[in-house]
Amino acid sequence: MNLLEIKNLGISFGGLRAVDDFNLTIREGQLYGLIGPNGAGKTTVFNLLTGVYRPTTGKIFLKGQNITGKSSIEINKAGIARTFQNIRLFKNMTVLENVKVGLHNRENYGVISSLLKLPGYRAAERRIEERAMELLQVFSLEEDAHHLASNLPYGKQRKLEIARALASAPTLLLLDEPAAGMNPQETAELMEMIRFVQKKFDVTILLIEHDMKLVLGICEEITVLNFGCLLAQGETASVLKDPRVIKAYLGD
Amino acid sequence: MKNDIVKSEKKSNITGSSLLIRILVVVGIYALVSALMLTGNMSRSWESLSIRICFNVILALSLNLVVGFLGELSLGHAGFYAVGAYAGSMFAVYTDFPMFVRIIGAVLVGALSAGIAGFLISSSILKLKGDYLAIVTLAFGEIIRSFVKILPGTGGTAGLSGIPAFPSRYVGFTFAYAFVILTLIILKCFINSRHGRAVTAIRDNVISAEMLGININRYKVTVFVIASVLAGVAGVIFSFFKTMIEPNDFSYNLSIEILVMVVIGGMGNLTGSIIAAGVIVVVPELLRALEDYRMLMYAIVLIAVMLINESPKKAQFIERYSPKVLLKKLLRKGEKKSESA
Amino acid sequence: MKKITATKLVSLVLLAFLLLPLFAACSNAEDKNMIIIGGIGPLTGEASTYGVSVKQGAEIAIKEINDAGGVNGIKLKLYFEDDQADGSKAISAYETLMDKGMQILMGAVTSGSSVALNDYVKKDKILQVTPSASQIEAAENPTTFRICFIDPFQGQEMAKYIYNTLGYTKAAIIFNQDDSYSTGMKDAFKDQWAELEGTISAEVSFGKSTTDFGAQMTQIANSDAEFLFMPIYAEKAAQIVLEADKKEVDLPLFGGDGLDGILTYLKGENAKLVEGMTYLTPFIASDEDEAVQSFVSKYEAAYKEKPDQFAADGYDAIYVIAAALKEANVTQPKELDVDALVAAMKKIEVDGLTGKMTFDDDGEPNKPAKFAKIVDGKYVAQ
Amino acid sequence: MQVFISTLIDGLNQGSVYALIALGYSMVYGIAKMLNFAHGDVIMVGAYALFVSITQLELPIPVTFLLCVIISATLGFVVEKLAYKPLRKATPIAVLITAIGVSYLLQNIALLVFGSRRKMFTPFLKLGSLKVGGISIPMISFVIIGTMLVIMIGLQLFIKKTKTGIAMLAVSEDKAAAQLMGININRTISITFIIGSALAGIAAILYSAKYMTVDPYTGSLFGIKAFAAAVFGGIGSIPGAMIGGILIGVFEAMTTGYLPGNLTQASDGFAFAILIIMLILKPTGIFGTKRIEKV
Repeated sequence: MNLLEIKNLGISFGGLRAVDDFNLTIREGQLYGLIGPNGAGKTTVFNLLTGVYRPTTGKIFLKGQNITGKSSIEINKAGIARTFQNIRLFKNMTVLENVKVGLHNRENYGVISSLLKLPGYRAAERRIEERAMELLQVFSLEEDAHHLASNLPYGKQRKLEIARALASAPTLLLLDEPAAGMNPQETAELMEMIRFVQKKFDVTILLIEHDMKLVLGICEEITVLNFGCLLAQGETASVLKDPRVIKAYLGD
Repeated sequence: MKNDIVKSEKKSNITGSSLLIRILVVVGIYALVSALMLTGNMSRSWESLSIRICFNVILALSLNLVVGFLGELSLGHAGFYAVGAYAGSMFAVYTDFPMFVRIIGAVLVGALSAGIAGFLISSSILKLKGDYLAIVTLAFGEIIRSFVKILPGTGGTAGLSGIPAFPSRYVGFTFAYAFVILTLIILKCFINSRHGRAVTAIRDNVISAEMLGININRYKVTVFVIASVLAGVAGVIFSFFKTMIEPNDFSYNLSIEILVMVVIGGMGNLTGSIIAAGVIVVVPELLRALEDYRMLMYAIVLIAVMLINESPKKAQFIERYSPKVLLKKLLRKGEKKSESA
Repeated sequence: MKKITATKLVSLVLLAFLLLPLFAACSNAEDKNMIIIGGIGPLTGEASTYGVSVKQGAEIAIKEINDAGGVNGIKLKLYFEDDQADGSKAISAYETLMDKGMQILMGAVTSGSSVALNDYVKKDKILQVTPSASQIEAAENPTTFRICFIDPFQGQEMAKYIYNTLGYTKAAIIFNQDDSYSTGMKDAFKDQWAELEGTISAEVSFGKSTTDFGAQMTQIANSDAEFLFMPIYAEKAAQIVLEADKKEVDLPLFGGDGLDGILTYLKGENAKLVEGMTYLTPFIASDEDEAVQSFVSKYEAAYKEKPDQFAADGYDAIYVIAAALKEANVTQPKELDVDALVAAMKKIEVDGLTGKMTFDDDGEPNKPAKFAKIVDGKYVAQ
Repeated sequence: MQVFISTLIDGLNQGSVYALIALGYSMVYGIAKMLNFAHGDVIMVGAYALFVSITQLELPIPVTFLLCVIISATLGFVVEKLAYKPLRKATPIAVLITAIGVSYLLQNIALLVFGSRRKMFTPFLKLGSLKVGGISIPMISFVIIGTMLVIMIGLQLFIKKTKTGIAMLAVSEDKAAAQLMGININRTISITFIIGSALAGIAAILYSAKYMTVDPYTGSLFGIKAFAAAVFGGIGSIPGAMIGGILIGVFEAMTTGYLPGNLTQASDGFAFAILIIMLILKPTGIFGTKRIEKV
């Protein structure tokens, strides 16, 4: 079954077509890659998917439901969560709190019940605490639970961002360059983790990446973007051999 | 000001002993002040200061929710304070209920009116940020002060007098202190809930918060409403303390003074706000002996505190000599001794 | 580990300080043989000029009285505390003074502060003489007396004088929206004026942060008003007069006692702009009267500036207090009987700088309202 | 109609002064990214300097002008060095509070030195006024607007053409990057403050010439209006400060002139209400650009 369907998606800033006539279909449970040279519009696609920008043309369907032009909040509730190329953690909150924020909409007690500390509130907070700790354990961050997010080393910050995104129980997880700034050793670990996460949380993953080894290693299918346009699409190994793709990456 | 966004690491699971300590501190302060008051051992200026400190603490705490936790610069807190003070004291002045009912009614009416004002203002300025939000809130405060002069029943520029006073200083202090504690409990509960985390998340990174499904606008309004309700309560206490209120009591200078309390106490630090509010109310009174040089000294102290707050040497100094660290060292020594013994 | 902010550090240092005044103050040894008078008024902040004047005027009176041997041999001591014209700070100032052993209150200088003190004075039942709080509510207490005129009185008197004596019927008014002295006088003037069936051609206001009076003067210049009523203080009035000149507004000017001293702000040619200005005042610094001249010269010697009506009010307030102490036959500095003092207040007649005054049962002064007019750059009593 | 035009011109007159002050605010904000709340108080000190040198030292007028500008600029320099420089890495709000402290400090020094009573200047710049069809416009307003235009153009040229100016621009864009390019941040910000405070000195001269008065609270009173003007125009934008100042002056004149009956008591409030409505419609001020955060 198709989880995500993007049809003729396009956006222009001023006169510039940043993304044009973009089509993509992802099936449930896939690990899908989105690649392309710098400035090809990959992050813009993510921004369109998560409601940061409104598309000028085209439609986006998640599980058959039209989410085009919806706000980020609604899109998150519909089941999409993401990480960012330039890490965006809540720096002055602890690691644990970061994940708890991700769990925001999973418990729904109101302001009044928090002020009066009603029994429902206590039970909900306990569940939040437990789930958050579980998530941290998955990413082996439990030792750092009470440290400030900004004090974590770079690699752990990336992990935390993924944990936080997963906390909101997405069906589709968007990872924007998860391996950026990591050494080969860390990247290898990351690959393992992405696979593990996909299984454990039963989540579909779409990721942007420059590290071809990673892409080749874990993505079943990929799409290549160039100058905002779709260049190639299909099974990873064969797409990477496509002369147009090689040309786009290496230049003329 | 990274240092000032204080992290308490055990925020969510207050352990039994620290809760006990808090209760002891709260009760202890109250017991000490009441004992001094009731035995006539407290000087009169301190009796009145103790009430002034209370409503200033409520103001600082509530503004801290907006500035420190939500991260929006509001220069109009005096406006909500004014709405609460006027609405509450008009209720008390123009009704004939028994004293007790009038006081409680005034608090409810004041809080409700300020809350409505907070709701209206915050929901109309959601798009504004930073300095633009600052100037609009400042303008809002001045509008309130200005319109009070032409509204019926407010006493105009001359002010509203004849507001019932607290039966005694002790009653006044008890009343005000109770609301300080209530404010603290409300803020603590809010901040430690999922709503509080959402608000702090908005401060730290709006975009991330939005992507996690947090409704930014709803939380901005919620925070403003809570803060203005509390400011309104402070206004009612103020009007019972002063027994007359006039528009000039609520100028933008007051909003700035409250902001100074929040910043000096540390943004997002509730204990800091309490101490800073106390210090800012008390210091000018302590400096009375300096006569003409009083406000000059106040300005110098203010600048000095800001500079010290930001100085890297401060952090070093505190690391070495803070009472907690010293206590720990002492304990450790004690432990070692007992071990060796 | 929770980090500790500088405030905590500072507060620890301050703690030592705090504990000092926390306990009931022990009064100064020297004060034991003196009668302690407390003064409250703005010494800093935007209204400081009024408080400073009152304080300085009062200090001169205290010195004169003490140099002459005091009241029945008892010397007077004045403690003056700053309230920044803010009611809640006035309460703190009041309590500080009570801690210092205040027996008689001279203040507060501004109306708002004075009204805020009503309840406190009532509870403590002490004699209060306010030099300059002109709002009606400021002298509500049975033990409170005031030296200055009340705002409505001035507004009414001016309206009557202008309508009946001068025969003008069309008024222009400019007032300060942030000052109850100004709005109080304006409201009374308007009520009286309506009763007299005069018309108001223009009514404009300004606020405490106003620096430019162009728009106000445009309205007045384009009205058919026959005169301009300015129930405001001299320093703003001086600026308004300058603006009026630019707009060629050449109307006769009227006002209350706040206009006194306007010539200090209008030097040289500018003095001509207020030629003919008539206002109600109890005090004229250029009065030939010997007492006034002696006060003016002492004041100038001490403070390097000319006294204004606030200084005169402060001076008179002290003399009124002294007269009441004498009338009540006080011989022990620490045994003041407030009922006797209040009774004495109602009996005394004091020939002060601001006129010969007695006090009625409401604590209001009976003293002749003098109309002053500026003629040839000098204040002349009418 | 004539009253309306006169009132409009009154608004322009008043607005030109707000604009002049807002110019300094906005310029410092544009480069150093801080709200210098003490800017108005620097003007106040400049005005006192002018007052002393004219009425007490009786110096020739051009010398007094020069002295006023030099004293203001020096004050700005010293304040920056002592109070703001240690806070370079602090949050804007901490700097704001410190600036408020500096503002209190300057006010209270002036209060101690010059007393609380307002000082009136003897007229030192007699310009008269221009009459057009029964409406008189004071010449000083032309001088103010003219000076402002010169300053605006001068600033633009300075920033675009000189090495220091370009350095300032770089610092305003990105401090870290500017430092990597070998720009001395501290020196550049010092210069910004010197220029900003020299502008305050010029404002002090023109303000004194127009209103012929100064007291310790002069600066803080109109400082808040100038702050509103600078933000309203789009903070950091020099033309914005000018338009913002003039518009606020016009709002005020209109609410003063045209509110009926009792409402005139709240004219200040109505002027601020217009400001709020305009900002709700245009959330980044007139010339402010929306900074889009890159995701």
